[in-house]
Amino acid sequence: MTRPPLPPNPDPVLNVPLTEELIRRHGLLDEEMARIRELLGREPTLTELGIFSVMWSEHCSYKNSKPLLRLFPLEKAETGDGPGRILVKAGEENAGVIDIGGGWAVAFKIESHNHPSAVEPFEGAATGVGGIIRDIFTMGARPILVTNSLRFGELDDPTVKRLFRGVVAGIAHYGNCIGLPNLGGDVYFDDSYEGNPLVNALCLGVLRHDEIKRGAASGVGNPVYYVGAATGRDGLGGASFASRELSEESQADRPAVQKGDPFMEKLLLEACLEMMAVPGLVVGIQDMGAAGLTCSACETAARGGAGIEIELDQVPQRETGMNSYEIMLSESQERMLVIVQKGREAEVEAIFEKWDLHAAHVGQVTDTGRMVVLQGGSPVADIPARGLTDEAPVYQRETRRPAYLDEVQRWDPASLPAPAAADLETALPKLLGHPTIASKAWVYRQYDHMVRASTVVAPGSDAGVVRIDCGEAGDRYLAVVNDGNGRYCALNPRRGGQIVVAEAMRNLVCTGARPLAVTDNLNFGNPYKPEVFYLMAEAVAGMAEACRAFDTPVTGGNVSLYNESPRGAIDPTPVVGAVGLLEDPAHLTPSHAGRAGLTLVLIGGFPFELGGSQYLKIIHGLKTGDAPSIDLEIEKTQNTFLLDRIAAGDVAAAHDLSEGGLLVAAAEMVFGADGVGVSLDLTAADGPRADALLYGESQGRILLATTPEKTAGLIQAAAAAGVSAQVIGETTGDGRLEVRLPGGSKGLGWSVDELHRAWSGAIEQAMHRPGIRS
Amino acid sequence: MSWPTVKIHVFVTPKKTVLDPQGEAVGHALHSLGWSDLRQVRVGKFIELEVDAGEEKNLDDRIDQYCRDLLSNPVIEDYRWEIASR
Amino acid sequence: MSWPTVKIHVFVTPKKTVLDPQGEAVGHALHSLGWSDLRQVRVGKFIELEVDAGEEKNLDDRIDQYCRDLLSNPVIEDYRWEIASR
Amino acid sequence: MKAAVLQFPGSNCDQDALAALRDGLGIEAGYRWHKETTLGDFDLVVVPGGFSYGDYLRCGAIARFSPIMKAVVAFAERGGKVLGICNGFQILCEAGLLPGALIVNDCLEYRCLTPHLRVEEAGPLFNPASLGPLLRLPIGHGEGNYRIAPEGLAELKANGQVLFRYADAAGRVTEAANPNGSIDNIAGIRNRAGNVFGMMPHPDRAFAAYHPSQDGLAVFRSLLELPAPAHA
Ligand SMILES: Nc1ncnc2c1ncn2[C@@H]1O[C@H](COP(=O)(O)OP(=O)(O)O)[C@@H](O)[C@H]1O
Ligand SMILES: [Mg+2]
Repeated sequence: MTRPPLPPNPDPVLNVPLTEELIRRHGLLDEEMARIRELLGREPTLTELGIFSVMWSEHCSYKNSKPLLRLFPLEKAETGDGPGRILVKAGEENAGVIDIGGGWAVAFKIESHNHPSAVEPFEGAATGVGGIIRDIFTMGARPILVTNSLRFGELDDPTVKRLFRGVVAGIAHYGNCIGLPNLGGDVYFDDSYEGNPLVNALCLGVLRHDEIKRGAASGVGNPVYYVGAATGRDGLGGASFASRELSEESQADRPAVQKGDPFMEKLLLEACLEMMAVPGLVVGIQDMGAAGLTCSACETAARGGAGIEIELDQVPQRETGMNSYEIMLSESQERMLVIVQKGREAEVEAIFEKWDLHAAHVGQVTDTGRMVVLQGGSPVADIPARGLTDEAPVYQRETRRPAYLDEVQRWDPASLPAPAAADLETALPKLLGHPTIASKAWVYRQYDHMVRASTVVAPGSDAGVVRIDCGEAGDRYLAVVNDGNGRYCALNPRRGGQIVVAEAMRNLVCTGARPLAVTDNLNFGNPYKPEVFYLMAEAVAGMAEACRAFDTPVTGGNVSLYNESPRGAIDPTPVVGAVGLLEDPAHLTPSHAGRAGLTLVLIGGFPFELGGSQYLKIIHGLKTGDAPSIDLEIEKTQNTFLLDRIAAGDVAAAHDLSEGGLLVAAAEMVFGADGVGVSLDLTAADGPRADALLYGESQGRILLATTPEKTAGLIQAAAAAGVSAQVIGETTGDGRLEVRLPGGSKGLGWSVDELHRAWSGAIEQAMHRPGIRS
Repeated sequence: MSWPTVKIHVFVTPKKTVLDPQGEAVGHALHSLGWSDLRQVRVGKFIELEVDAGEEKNLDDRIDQYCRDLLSNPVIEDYRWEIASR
Repeated sequence: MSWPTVKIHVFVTPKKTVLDPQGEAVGHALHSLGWSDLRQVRVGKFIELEVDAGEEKNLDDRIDQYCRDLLSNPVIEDYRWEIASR
Repeated sequence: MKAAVLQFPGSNCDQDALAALRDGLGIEAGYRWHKETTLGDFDLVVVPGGFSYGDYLRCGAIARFSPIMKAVVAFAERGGKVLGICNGFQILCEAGLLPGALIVNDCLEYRCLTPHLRVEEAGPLFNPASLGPLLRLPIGHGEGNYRIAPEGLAELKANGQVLFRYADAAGRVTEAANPNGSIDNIAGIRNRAGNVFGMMPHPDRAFAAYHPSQDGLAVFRSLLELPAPAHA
């Protein structure tokens, strides 16, 4: 079917012919152009070309990652109506929603802002936080916390310091100003991220089941409102070059970075929640994130099976002379699209007036199934809405196993010289003092982690815990954690993917929480490189296996590709955010054993391996070996066992073993408790290498502290449950970490205070600026 | 012996197309205080530097470089500077 | 009909007697970049206002008042302003 | 007992303050919106923390001109008790109800932690006898660096207007214990008349069993002249 062309655009600049060059620079393939012409029945206008280009980009369409995302479980296998039931599935809406009991639910999701943060760390990270908060309140949920996952190059590089400082300050600025506590996250420093830092932010909100809002347009004739900040030329991003080159203005005047206004977002948040609380007022609502007005308009229309018509002259604009291309593609922050019940416009307008915000009536819902964009009353774009969303292309990318995998996985620890006792001793403070392992207090003391007065466990433990006030249904205690070791994924993507999920579960269980669900952010390189895509496919498969094993469905997430610097792709870095519920606040378990006289029990035994460890990296400068071993069935059994023992009151503290292995975990358990030390007797742990025993990172291991009276019962219960558990030492009052090794050798010892100093001061010192008190 | 000092004024302003939340907030406040003829406000930084007048040669280049590298953020800000007094 | 606009520049600076942590930090950073002749740095604000030139009469008083009440805090800051263009 | 909690559009500790008063102390409390021009009948007005109007220019600079603040000034002039917490403290300084000003922390960063505070002999309400010599209350601010001219400082001290000072665990007022560079480690002050109080630390984040301390309750109690609970 052929359709007549649209009338000329009011801005002559947009009426140029679509040359090969223009099409190529919009990132559209020939086959995609053919599809566009078919969908439209005519040649697209330049505005339409821009619209297709952003909607069919990886960011909005997931055209390369969709087949992989289908591997994730979207619902719990074990059905029932207890907490954990999925109320809104991944992919359906802006964020997934899960039941937490008593008629209440949480919405949570993680999102990346990697590339903007590389260009302008402060604003890039800040607007990343702003974006994910909007995804949560657009669901009708009140945001109650944020977390973040960060990856940078090695911290001795001045550029890395600048990025790190800027990113942390940006996250702090936005979250603190809005008033959301930051409950944790993770930070790794590794060469692989030099030039391409990762900034992933998670937000979680709370709502009642009957408050869930949809991003769908329905009801022909219902008015469409644009609320929040005015549209400027910000963040015209990847697709902007066309209009940038076409108009005369200099590139310098059109930065690709957006700047956030957290105060504006706070107003928008409150006004939207107030509006959504009025029954029947809001028909549909969606934030304007990536691809701004374009994405929110066509997605709401497609979800509602409707059409939408908007008049650009009604869109609040910050600058004069913006053309349709610019308005449709602008990524100005702090804006939402709202479909209002016809006849109730005045109620909505009154609420936005109360909060001193724009609420502009920009259009209405139609029954045409098309997204029609008008300017001065005449159409500048007219596209079938579903053509932009559900019918976007999907590709099965080619995969090829990278050759280096065989080589690293063949690596034999025996190729390292056997460590002398002195080497074993000097290694520990070095490990504790590496920024990846060291205390992250420098980061989280810049984040308000106490606002809302609901923080039960602040950053610094295995998982953050927040109290949720569920009104009549009483309080709920929710734990949240981020994990994502990219080094393991680089060495063995399938296993690495499993570990990412398993570690998150272990962290939740250590605080006493039963895991419910996860959200994930897939940070990878260029998907058109078969080796990169292989790593991604394998990592996702591993994550999916683990999610099924733990029965923790994926409620949503985000994909960030093309994370590459001139030196190549980053380590494949899937990051998960996981949430769990404490059945009883009494189950809250610290990761800290703050007193002498407790027995230390190791769950998970002493496998001897070093692959992928921080020890290999920091002490030997090696990035090799297979990723540490993991057995999902064993982990599951252990997690259940641990939760049972916590419920029985047998566990004084629990801390999982992760980067740095056994001694790092043991030291961290007593840091900050005046005069408390640890004595470990590892004489029974016979194996080939003492360094692997002390610093290997085998998975599925947890260090528990319990009282001497409860020790025997705990060990018995473990035997009954088929869980490997052994007493390996105790906490002492002498302020020393002492270790006896197999083979009757002399043993190792450190002052806990000195270790603590190495650990707590590392990032602090690296980030110190002369003349400024820290 | 003490050199006379040179005073340099540096002006750092948000780029024209970049959102200026500070300027908008001030504009809003001034409006509600009754300044209805106010059209636009932009808020930037004003930095006063005092240097010994001794080393003169590359002063201009030097200031320029510091403005770019340290005093402003070229991604979102413009700068200009002037010698206020010698 | 549209009025021509008046551009006003307002300079707000930390009082000499008040601690200026930002200025000190910038001073240190410039020193360590090698600017050894730098004596002092103070970081303040630079505010650009644009008003319709229509109402003229009390403009000076008006600007003065807003500088005192809103744009600066007299406990810690000084201000001055100038008409940059009409 | 009745307390009002002001709400500016960017307040974000308003709910915390209300919860501390209602759930922590068990007294009646309600919100007052910034656009209102009258206050009503209250024993205490709390100006809560947050970022009143975004606070990009200077913390509290714009809030000071909001309609409700005229009523608050009048209330204070009649002798009503006003407590400013964090951003509320900044607003009260900007409004001239308290002397001095709060500037950016000397570390140039936001600080969220739970320092010790030494209680000074600050009058009948705030004193070591009613509060104990040492408290722990959370802080969370980027601009809590209290500044006042030397004469003003001398006056504060002479009149016993300093409520708390940042201290170490042993109660020593040291430079290392100062999280933001405040002059003389000052964390909170009162006006000369003794009815307007401002503090950077958050008593509204220190009342529940799971908070890092419950010392906030004692602070509110002393201010409202409520007796300490019998079992304490
Ligand atoms: N890695 C992923 N795993 C599971 N679901 C995902 C993933 N990435 C994206 N999704 C889902 O796809 C949908 C669209 O995502 P996205 O475009 O990021 O949302 P938004 O437009 O709100 O930013 C969301 O429901 C999201 O949760
Ligand atoms: Mg969204």
